[in-house]
Amino acid sequence: MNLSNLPKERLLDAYRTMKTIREFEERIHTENTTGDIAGFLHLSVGQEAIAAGVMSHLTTQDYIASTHRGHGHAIAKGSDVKAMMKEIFGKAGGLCGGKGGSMHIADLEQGMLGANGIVGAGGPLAIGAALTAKLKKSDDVAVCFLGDGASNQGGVFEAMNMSVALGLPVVFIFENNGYGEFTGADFSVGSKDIAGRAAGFGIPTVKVDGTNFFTIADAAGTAIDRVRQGLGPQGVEAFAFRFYGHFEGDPQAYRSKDEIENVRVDSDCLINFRASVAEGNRLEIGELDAIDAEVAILIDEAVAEARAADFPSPDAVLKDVYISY
Amino acid sequence: MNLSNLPKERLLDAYRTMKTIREFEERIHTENTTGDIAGFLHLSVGQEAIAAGVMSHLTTQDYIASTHRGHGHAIAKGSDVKAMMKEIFGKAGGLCGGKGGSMHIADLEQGMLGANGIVGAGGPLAIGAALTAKLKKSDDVAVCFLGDGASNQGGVFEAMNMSVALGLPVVFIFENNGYGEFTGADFSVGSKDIAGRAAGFGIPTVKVDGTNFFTIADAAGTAIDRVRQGLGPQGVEAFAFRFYGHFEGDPQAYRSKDEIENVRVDSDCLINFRASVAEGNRLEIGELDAIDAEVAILIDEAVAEARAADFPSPDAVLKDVYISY
Amino acid sequence: MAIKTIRQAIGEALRLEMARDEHVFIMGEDVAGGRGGTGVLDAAGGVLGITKDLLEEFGEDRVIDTPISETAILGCAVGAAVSGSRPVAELMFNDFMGVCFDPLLNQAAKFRYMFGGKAETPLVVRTMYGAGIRAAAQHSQTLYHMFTSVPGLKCVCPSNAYDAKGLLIQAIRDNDPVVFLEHKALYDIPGVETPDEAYTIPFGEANFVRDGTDITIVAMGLMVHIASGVAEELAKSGVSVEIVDPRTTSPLDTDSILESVEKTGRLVVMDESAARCGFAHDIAALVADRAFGSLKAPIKTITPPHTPVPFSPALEDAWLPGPEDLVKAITAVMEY
Amino acid sequence: MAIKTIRQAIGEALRLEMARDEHVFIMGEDVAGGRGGTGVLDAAGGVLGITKDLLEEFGEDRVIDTPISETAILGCAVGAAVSGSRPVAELMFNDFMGVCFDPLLNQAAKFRYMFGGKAETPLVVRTMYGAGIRAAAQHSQTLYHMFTSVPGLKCVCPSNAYDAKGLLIQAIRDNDPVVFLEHKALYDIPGVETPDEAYTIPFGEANFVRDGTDITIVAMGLMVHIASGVAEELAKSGVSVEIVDPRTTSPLDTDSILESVEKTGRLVVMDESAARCGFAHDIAALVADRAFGSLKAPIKTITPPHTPVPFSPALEDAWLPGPEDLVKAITAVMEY
Ligand SMILES: Cc1ncc(C[n+]2csc(CCOP(=O)(O)OP(=O)(O)O)c2C)c(N)n1
Ligand SMILES: Cc1ncc(C[n+]2csc(CCOP(=O)(O)OP(=O)(O)O)c2C)c(N)n1
Ligand SMILES: [Mg+2]
Ligand SMILES: [Mg+2]
Repeated sequence: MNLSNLPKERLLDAYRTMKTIREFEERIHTENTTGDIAGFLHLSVGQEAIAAGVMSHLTTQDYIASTHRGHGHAIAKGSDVKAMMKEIFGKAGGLCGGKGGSMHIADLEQGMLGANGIVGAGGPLAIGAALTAKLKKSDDVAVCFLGDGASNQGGVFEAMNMSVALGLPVVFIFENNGYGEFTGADFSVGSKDIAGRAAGFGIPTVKVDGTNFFTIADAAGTAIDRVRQGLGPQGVEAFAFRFYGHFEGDPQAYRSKDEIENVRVDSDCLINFRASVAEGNRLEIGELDAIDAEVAILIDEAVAEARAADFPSPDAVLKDVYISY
Repeated sequence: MNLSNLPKERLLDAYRTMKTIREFEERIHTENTTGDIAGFLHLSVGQEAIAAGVMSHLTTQDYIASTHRGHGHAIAKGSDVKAMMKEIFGKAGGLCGGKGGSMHIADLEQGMLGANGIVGAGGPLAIGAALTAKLKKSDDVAVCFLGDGASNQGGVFEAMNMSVALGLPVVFIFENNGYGEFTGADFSVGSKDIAGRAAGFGIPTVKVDGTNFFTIADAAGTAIDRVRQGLGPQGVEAFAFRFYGHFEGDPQAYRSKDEIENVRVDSDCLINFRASVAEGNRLEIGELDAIDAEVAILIDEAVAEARAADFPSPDAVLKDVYISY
Repeated sequence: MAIKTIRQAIGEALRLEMARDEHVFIMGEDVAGGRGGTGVLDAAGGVLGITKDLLEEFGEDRVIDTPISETAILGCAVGAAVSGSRPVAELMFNDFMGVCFDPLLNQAAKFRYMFGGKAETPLVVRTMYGAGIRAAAQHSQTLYHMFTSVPGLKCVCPSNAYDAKGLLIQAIRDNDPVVFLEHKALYDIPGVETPDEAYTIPFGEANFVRDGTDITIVAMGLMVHIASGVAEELAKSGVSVEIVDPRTTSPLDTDSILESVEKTGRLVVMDESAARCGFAHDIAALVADRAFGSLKAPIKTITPPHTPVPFSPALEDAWLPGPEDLVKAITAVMEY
Repeated sequence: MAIKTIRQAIGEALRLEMARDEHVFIMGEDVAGGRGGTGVLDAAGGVLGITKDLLEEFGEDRVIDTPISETAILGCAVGAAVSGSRPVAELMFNDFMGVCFDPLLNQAAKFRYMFGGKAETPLVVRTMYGAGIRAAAQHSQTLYHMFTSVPGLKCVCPSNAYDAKGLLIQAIRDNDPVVFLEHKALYDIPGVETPDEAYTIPFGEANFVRDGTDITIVAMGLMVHIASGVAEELAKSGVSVEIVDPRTTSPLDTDSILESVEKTGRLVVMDESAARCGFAHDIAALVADRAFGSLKAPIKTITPPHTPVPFSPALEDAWLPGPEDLVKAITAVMEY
């Protein structure tokens, strides 16, 4: 797979996706200070290229299982940004009717099996979606997003092993942002090598820079292709940084000031992307600026509509537990 | 570690241990046909060298966590054979007062944390005993026995990773007898390589013939020494065969007739041991025959005493749930 | 119609539904048995042989042996269900939920609600439970009270072959996640007339095992059979016992239970789940609230003691609620 | 004595016991926080800062950060306990028991019994529970009914700082496995007088939060506070409410509950655990059996509905049992 000469439209799409995630979350970060957003918020700012790069190879028939840090995955998979914003504000019309919130945004129509509040739970779910794809004899794949911390969960290991034993069409994307909550990946991963450990399970896994759209899209594309060809489970360990704390409100004492400041400068996927496309003269800066403007409007509207929306009516509490009971 | 010139006393001990396990279980196999033994029985006949070889390096201060196939581990760790037999018959005076049975034989005084009916549960338990050893700043170790099937359990993977992250003095012994219940290890272990997978976790793991006392004792000794020296978790994958079915009553349709018959001929640790010591003129056949006779008497007595013993009194049902309540 | 055991009824239900709907598949440890061995592939059909022959009929794609990885088994089944399949996963013993409760507790049970009504998770988990076969503390528990307490799960506990077949077919066709519990001491008890063809029994409809006027016994699984024996016996001395088998704990047929107690004025719940926060207490609380005015006597709950299940036959027999316990409770209530 | 919050009381109990007994250690995700990072090691003290400063005082050997591997955390703690240590393990949210119930359900709880009385497993698992902070379905559950139903476990649910400190110290000194539940909405409510030194509160002794003569309310955790407000209010209109806080669900102070109902003749149980097979039903069943003769009215149980916990503040507020629910139940019972 060689992405260096992607058609322009796909380049613009990739940028739009990353920018939308960035703007969506930066705005949540700000709105959150007003006290109008309830519950836990985990922002993926800094990791947008991974979501955009992986999802650039998927259709709505393909499934993804996401994490607690799932806004970016949902947006990249095609979820409606306004409905997501309403969900985060706990409003009627939210993507989950206000019942899920940030940590449970799901969109089955788009093949998005949900953000998940249980770290690692996506592993087994993803191989289940892969099993459906296999039983249908389609060439659909399932993609599982996991953090460096999640990579230490028993259910994830089981899913990795079982996917190989059953030959399931699944790709494991390990988003290594260096920390699980406040604990460094080099401590929590005994071998200090997530990709190597996955390889020990029989899953060929590459390591790539997850802050560069082109490298991650390239690696993910290769992995997804191999899976579609029936070559069995594949993995990608993508290194990136979260620009904010683990959750909104995290004072980040476990990170040096230097680190917090530098990552924004050195490892910003949007800056990297602009630099790449400028270098090769592939896009005009004006085209990117136009997207920035569009996205800003979209997010403004999303916030305004979310704020204006009603809360769900209390009788919704009893609804939709079962299909029939 | 070189075991080729072990003192005679240790050679005799090793043989006695293996022979006791063999005789104990062969006898259970026979007694079971009378219908006087209740519950599930998993025999380790064929795997005795692993128990004897590993335990030859442990003291009562060292802990082991065993499996559902635990008779051999308990005997090799020093548990009273007669109390074990009573336990299996569900009698008063049993090692667990008749409350545990075959699948729950434990002997904390001997550092035996228990057979376990939950496949893989010993993994986390063993690292806990290792943690106690570490906190005490002793050079005690914990040894965890796991089957090839158990090696696929999430809790085992977590324990492997955590033992490396925390630097715990633990040895993982993977007893690969080719099957987990009726399913072959080459199917259930996606990578078909338990040792390699453990290595991916950062646990140096060797593969050895587990039907030869000398090779397994050698490998286990090296691993245990390394752990005692503070070099972190180590592993051994020991290949062996169970001569009987998964549980008593298993018709073994998943195994070829050939395999069932051949393993008794080619892979019997007692035969192998006799051959080895005869070759080097290290023991007289008569000495081994004497042990055989001793062991036969011990097991005869154990069965007779177990049969003669009373069942526990029903009021024991309510006892020993809590220390205080 | 032929006489069938529960073992046969369950196998039949699975076969019929797999034949009817290609989205149905089974997965679990050794549900076929023999993958990767030197013998035959279709070696086992589960540890009890219940899924025997399904491999031959439906092939390896739909009869899926797995590694010993219960979280992956259940989680995979949940993921398969929510993406359009209809898995029947086997959790060999319900005790093993210790290693794999999350896919039920936090995933399948909550998807529909958390996702605003958009998910469908048509999943069945078959699992063995119950004491009486000397399987000791980790293989003898009755844990349906825990499943029942989780909103979003349905929970089924048949006590005879007819119910087992109709309820399992219902479970497979149901669009919500269902835990289907099979009492290991009941598989081979004398069978009952059970149709050869497929039929369903709706969830939330209790079975009046026996009509009576003096006292209501609510019981499920093995306990139904003990209660029936006692009722038979007591009838001779003129005590008319009504036995209600809820069959599904969730949804629960509260109306039938309340009606019965309104008629008899007396209730004993005999249940093998927990001595604390169990199913017996759930029923007692229901009645103490909603049929209080009809009650002529205290509500008795008969459960095992608050101890693990002991191994020794001598102890397990003492542990398991038996006919004497029920007679004693009925007598106390009748004489109140 | 000073006024302390529950947050402070828990931190203090841990510090005192770690200082007193070198076998006591804590382990869990980020209980110190910062291992393997570029900042400070003692970065967090748990997600809520409760174990802050313990690293400095007791060192890395006894304040153990772990990977995100709850089965290994709890299983390791169980193995450490049975080999002579006294671990206090942290399970961040009780909802996570889905991934790690086995070390409690099948190991710690059963060791002593299965092993014929020979094991001691002095283990404490601290865990957060409860709704009210918009944490949604997977971080808001109240699951103590499940722990309570497991023979061999003890289960503690303090509702104020004084109880929290005394019960946690008791839990750490106790020789049986204890699950210690901390309601996340109570950590920082206005504190109560709490001694600086160590003291213990025995398990199985209820607290009479308020004496009354007309009706008994049994409540724990957050519900105690709601009940207290309602009782205060109703006192004005002449209804005398007695509030019993069992504090530990297992062992349970059955005597105090029965005595209270024998006095008042009326019972409402207000409980945040399950709508089915929950703690409320356990208490109702106890009373419907053993204090039946004293009952003047039906027993009411107030629980959340049988649904997952919704995220939206508008929905969660409707979901959580509140004062109006209690007033309604009390009125119904008083007017019966
Ligand atoms: C089973 C479980 N354990 C712990 C948590 C608490 N928790 C939420 S996010 C998180 C860290 C996850 O780290 P990682 O997988 O690296 O993802 P990241 O936050 O870095 O995106 C933890 C421990 C949880 N939600 N679920
Ligand atoms: C958690 C759990 N899953 C499944 C079982 C049922 N079971 C008991 S033994 C066994 C096979 C174990 O295989 P392996 O680890 O290879 O040990 P072996 O029997 O070969 O000694 C299984 C599946 C169990 N007891 N516990
Ligand atoms: Mg991370
Ligand atoms: Mg094996």
